[in-house]
Amino acid sequence: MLVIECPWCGKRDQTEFSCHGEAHIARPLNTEELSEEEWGNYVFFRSNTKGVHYERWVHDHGCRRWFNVARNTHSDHIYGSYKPGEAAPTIDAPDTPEAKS
Amino acid sequence: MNRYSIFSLIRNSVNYHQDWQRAWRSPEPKKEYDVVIVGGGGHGLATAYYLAKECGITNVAVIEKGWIGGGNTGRNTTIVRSNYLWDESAGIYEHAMKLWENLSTDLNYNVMFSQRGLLHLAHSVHDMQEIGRRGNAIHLNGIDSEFLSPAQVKEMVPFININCRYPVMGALLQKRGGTARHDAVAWGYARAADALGVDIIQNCEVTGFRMENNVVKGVETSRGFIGAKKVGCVVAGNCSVLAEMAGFRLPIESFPLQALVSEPIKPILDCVVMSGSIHAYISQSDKGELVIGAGSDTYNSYSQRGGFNVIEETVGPVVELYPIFSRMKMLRQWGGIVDVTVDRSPLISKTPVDNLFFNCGWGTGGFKATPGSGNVFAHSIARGEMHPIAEPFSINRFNSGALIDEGAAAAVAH
Amino acid sequence: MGDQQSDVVNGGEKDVTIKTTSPAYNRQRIEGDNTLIELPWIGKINLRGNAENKRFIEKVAAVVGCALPVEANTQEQHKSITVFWLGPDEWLIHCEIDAVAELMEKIKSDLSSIHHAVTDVSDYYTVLQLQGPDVTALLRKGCPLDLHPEVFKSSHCTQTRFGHASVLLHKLDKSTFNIQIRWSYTEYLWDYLVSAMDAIDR
Amino acid sequence: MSQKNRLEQGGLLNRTKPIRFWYDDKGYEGYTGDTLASALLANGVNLVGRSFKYHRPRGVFTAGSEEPNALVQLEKGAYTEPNRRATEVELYEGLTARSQNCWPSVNFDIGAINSVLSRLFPAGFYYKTFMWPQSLWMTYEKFIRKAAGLGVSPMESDPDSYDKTFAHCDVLVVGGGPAGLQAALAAGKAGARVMLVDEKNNFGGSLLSDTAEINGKSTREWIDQQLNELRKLENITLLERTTLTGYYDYNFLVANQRLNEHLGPNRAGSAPKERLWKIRAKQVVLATGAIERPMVFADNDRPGVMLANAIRTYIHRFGVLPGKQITVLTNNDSAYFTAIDASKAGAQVTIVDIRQNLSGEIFEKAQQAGIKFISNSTITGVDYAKGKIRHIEIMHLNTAGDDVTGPKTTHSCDLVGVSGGWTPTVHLYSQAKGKLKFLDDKHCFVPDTETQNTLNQNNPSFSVGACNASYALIDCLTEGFDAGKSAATAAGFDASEITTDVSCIEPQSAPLRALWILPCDHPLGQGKKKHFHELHNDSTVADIELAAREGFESVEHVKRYTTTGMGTDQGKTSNLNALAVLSNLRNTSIPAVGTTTFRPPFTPLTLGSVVGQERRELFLQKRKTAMHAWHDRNGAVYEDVGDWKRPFYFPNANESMHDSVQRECLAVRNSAGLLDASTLGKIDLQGRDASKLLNILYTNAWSKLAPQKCRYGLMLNEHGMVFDDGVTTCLGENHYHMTTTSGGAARVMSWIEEWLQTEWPEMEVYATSVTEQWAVASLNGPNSRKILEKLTDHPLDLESIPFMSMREMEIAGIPARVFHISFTGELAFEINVPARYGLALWEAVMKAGKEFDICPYGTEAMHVLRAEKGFIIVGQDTDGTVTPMDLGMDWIVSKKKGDFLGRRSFLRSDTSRKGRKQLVGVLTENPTSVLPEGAHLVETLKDKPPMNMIGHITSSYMSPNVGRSIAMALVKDGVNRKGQSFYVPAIDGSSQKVTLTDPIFIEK
Repeated sequence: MLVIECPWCGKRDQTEFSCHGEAHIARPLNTEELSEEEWGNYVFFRSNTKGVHYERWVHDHGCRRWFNVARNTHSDHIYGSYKPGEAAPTIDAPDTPEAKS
Repeated sequence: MNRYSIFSLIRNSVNYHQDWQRAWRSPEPKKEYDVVIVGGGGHGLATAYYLAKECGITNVAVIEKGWIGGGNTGRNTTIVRSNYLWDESAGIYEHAMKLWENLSTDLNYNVMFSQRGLLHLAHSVHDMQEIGRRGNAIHLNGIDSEFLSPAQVKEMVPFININCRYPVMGALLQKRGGTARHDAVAWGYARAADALGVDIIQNCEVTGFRMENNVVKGVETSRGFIGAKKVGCVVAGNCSVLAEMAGFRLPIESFPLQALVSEPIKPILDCVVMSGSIHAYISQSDKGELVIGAGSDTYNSYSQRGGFNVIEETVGPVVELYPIFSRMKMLRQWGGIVDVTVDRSPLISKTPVDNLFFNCGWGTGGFKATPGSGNVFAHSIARGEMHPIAEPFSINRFNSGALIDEGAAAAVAH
Repeated sequence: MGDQQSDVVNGGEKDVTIKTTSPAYNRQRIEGDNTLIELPWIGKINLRGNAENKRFIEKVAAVVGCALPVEANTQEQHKSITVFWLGPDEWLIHCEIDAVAELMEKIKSDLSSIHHAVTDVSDYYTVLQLQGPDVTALLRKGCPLDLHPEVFKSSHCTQTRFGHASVLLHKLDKSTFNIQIRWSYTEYLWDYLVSAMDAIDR
Repeated sequence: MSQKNRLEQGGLLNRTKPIRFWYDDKGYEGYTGDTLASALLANGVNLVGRSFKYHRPRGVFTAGSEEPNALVQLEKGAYTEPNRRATEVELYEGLTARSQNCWPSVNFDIGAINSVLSRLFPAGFYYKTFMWPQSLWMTYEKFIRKAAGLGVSPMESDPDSYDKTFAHCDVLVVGGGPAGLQAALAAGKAGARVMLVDEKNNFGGSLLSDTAEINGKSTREWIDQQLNELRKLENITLLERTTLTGYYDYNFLVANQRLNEHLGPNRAGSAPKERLWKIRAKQVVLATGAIERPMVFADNDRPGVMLANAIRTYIHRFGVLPGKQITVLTNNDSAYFTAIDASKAGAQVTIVDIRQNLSGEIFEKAQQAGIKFISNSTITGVDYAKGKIRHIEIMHLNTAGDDVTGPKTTHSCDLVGVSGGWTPTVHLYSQAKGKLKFLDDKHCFVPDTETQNTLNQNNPSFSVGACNASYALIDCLTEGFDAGKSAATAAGFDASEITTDVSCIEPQSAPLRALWILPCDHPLGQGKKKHFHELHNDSTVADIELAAREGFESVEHVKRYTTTGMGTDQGKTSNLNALAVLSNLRNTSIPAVGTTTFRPPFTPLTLGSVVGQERRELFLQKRKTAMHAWHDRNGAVYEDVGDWKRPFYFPNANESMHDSVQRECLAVRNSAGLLDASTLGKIDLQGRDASKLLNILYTNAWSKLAPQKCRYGLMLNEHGMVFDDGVTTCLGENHYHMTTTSGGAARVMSWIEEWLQTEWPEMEVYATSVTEQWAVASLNGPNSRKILEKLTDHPLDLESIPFMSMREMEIAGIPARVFHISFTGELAFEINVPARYGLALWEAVMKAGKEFDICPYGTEAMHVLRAEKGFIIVGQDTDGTVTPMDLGMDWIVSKKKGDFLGRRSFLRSDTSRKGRKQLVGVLTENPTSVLPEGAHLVETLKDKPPMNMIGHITSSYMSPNVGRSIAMALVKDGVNRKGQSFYVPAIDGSSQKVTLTDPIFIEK
């Protein structure tokens, strides 16, 4: 079971949080002008990365803040958390041989 | 291929089973195939089998990065049913069900398909409305479906606690539903496909696609390039990775899904019992183990392991519904990867790359569809046009909005 | 449970007495040396605002009489008022129930020009108090936090999980915890703690 | 004769008084401190069960949790448990157990016919037959199912209680043997918070069956001294009878503690039977020891064949000598100790050693002890009958060791001890994703500590002692201590000063000879004799050969095809032998064959303990409103809505649900009714961008909503589908009170926070959930105003409180927000008061309404009443595939205000398509018949399915106010088909004719 670091409350048991999928998917403005493909891409299509994945978590049973986590979806190793609006940290080498996708 | 039967078994016992042949060869990859199927799970092997048997295409290779049946095929809880809400779903799952019903004979391999009956429990007014709607739809689609009263449920499962938190208010029964032996499905299809000339190539990982002006020409693998006129990808737990290699994304996310079995006991639970709203799925295997399906974790992962909290959230309802199992013991737990689409329906589809076909996104329900999925996928690849049963499951539905929302119908609100 | 006569509170002009209830009021459970009770009628105000805004911080501090805790999972006290950190832009003020309206008005008027929110949540939550030598052992049955005295010290407070419920834990001293929980979950928490008290090995 | 194999002294037993126990209905005596297995052996009972597949007789094989054979049905009735390992069950007064998987008895078992026919049942035989005719499979299967399984499930609810708890520590030490005790002491002395767990009832592990000396002390003395030192330290938790069953990510570990099981079901008190520990450890030290490996020789499964070290354990730990004429078959020195101790205990011992030249200190010791040696030989047959071994056959090995030579000699013998070396218990390390490496010199897998930190960084841990293939006692002691120090240091403590000095004299061991399959006088699998590499599931070398022959080469394939390692012992004694046999067949090295993954739990884990106290009342919270006590007192029947308990209806004495609901519906339309609407989700919105937020969340426009005004809104997800609805009220400038569905409250709150926190943080608006702050009594009906007027001075006429507006006033002296809104179409007031006044408000309104025969009503009447007016219920009339237009609510979708969530999806080809399913009213031809909800409409009725469905009934009721049944449905192109007739067929073959109408059945 993971340990998630809330940027405010610190490291907590995973069961205090819930995960809400890929981060950094901005809602398009000009939605009118988007093609069906472009809109569908925003609503439904995801990178579903095997390796370093940037994702959104909420501290449901804590401060109820949303934040982002960089996690390796192969090894489940967590590189770190960061607040919404902050840039995603670049992780050069995946941490483990097995984690290379 | 020497035929399997009680007689061949007796014949072979005379000299201590020294003469059994390999169930499938272990060939070197050829330079090129008419069709390369990526993924040696049940769906992939079934696709190859039906390509050879029904479409007359025998120059086929199944490429598996590990050992066949080693993914979700060998990790699921082996439930088979066709009682789905939407016509499109009923179409493919009932197509599969009909193939299941003759599969052992067809493959000359006993996949132990056992139609022991499958119950969906309803625990609330909303559940009753849901099974009411689904049960009637199934019936009108010509699929067997019955409504049961709590008393009738108790008759089928005498030790169930129908007065637990969220009481059992009724149930939907599909008598033709049941279970099958998961490994046997992979092995049976492999053996039958091999006999028809299909090459099954294990320990061969696909590392990329070779494409020329948006037409697929073959696959790069850990054992070199393998040419192919057409490529079909059936790689549960890895489809997004392959899609990325081919340069597109899928409306799919992969989550850990766990399951567990109890110690083996003498027969006690004859049918399969599913309880969607309190997440308890249970059946008893021929070996005597209680097979219990757990929920999935909420985060993407390819690690094939989930949190222990999910096991707790699964065993809780099981003990609540079946208090007699409280003293039983969990023997083994494991995890798989489920590829989930937003509408909880699969993708059987052409892709942005010509002659490259994808069959994925089966979520937690892939095993039951194995024969049907392989069958329609084979015909679609052979014809280059999607089989009518597969047509609605195209990737394009996520742009047009024509979802087949098996999830939404069961969703709770009010 | 839930239906207990409370002490009479004034019902306004008509000067009738109005029955008030809370889920576990007047209940007390004693097992061995451990005691569980509800602390009813605590006034509770949810406060939202920008912690980076000095004016906001100062003005609130002026009203409540103590600094607004900006460090995560800490609390400040002044007389009958306790202010808990709930989030980077969220606080909870405990005060006397009759002081709520006045306090809210004061904050509203003093912060009129500053983006903020004050909401009366006096009845949204109830507060149970668990006291005794085994509090830590009892709480960790449903709470994944490390509650060891050297880690979770007295006066420490935090939001966390107990069983299926969200709670605000406040450690008053080594043998006393206040546990704030949503009204509708109170019975669940009560039963859970009582079962834990029963199962404590002696 | 009682306890004929019990030694005069020895063993950790309380010999003051024997205790009675029952096995297969026969009474025996044993002592407290015995396991069921040791007590049975003390009484000379060898045959304890029948094997899974061939029903071969089986006896006690080990002295621990790795036991593959001795599985019993423990206790009776509600307390019974299947498949309990007799080697783990502690003896208590009155213990009752039965042998399993045999009928009529373990001595004469009909199922043993399988053994005779075994040639017909090679691995995977069932895949090859029972296929024709397919229809008969279910019949065949019944027999297969009956034959399978082992024990039986309890048939009564579990009378015991369980407990679970979280725990945290700096250093968790798994295993209380020499290495573990040292590690715990080192870490503890450094000041770390330490947990030490051991599955046995005493700490000491292997030391308890050892004659060695540490610092000149006996092992027992040394153990006590260590424990005393440990107990002196603060922050030490010592857990006996505690099995570490699972090692998960981020050093989350699960342990099962048997609290009272050893006292039996008749113990006093209600204390929990077991406790589940959910542990987060900063560092973990795995001192889990090693399991002795059997050797694969002819008929090695006979009762009376036992692991050599198990014999030693029975002698020292339990004071039992299980045989008088003992032959020890070994490939290494460790079994010599067993031989020596056994002969000291009075047995006549022969050692059959497969090694050629025997020498060394221990060898000489054994010779001095008068033990007979037969070298370079193996056992080629075990003659077994009537529950005991009679004699064994021994032959010489050829130089390669792959065949036997020379004459066959028979030796009388009643017990065979076997040792094929040791296999480190790496299960937990492997569970934690730790990689293993193979040691060629020691012929076993050990944790690969070099890669540990890169491959397994989420689970920092150390592996020491026998678990690390360090078998010498002194190595266990020092490794353990060092690991304890390192773990403490890694956990942030200063351990530099801590030292230990331990010394013990041990003889040097000669290397073992690795022969994985011991030949016999006929080719393997081609004669009467069987070579089992796996006892539990009856898996033989021949089975693996067959699997390989048929192309099942991957170790996972072999495992699944032969079911080796899949038994309740999870292959603890068989795993490495299986791999070795496979590597022989594929003539590659063992590591090249690879390992199978070890999965949790280490030993089977009681489901009840996984649930712990979270059962029955604590399984899932029941959320209750402030008025719940009144509902209880007045006989409410409840409906589960999410976790809420909502009054479904309020029946009078023996009134049916139908009658009750009809009465409630009439009362509301004719006079007045009161509904507890407290469960509605409520969210308080404040800030100058609040209306901007509402404009994005809802489909309609909010900018112009004046203070004290209410407005209804629909919420969509980005797919453009309705997912919630409710009335939102402007409380004042930039201040709104939003309501949501009861089930959707949490979803909407997190939906709002998601957008505010992640997408539009610059928006100046704060959302606060106030659902439980407000108790809500919804007063409906023509007389509601009259009733309310009795309770307040505030004028209630339409000027003072217009429809769709809110006023603050006192109701019965309680400060309240009164909303003039209606979900029934009647004159209605939703009275919100702080929850603490909820009950008082309810009672006041009921009292005031008495003269108007006010009627409390529940959710079902509420559903009927709203349906009469054609109001939708999200989640019932919608299912996540429905747009506002599909609901005929185009009026609520603003064309002017610009973008809002989900809007773009309307333009998609399928969503904008004509002829989508649309909400309509449905009237049955027969006004008294109520359509079942979920029934479907068809255009043309056929005599049997399939029939083409055009839509389904979402809501359906008997409406006393309309005076007939009414229904709503989602129908393809429904709006254009109003007035047309269709059919609604039912599963029973009957059907009804219906006509589509407007979904509004009562006009005002």
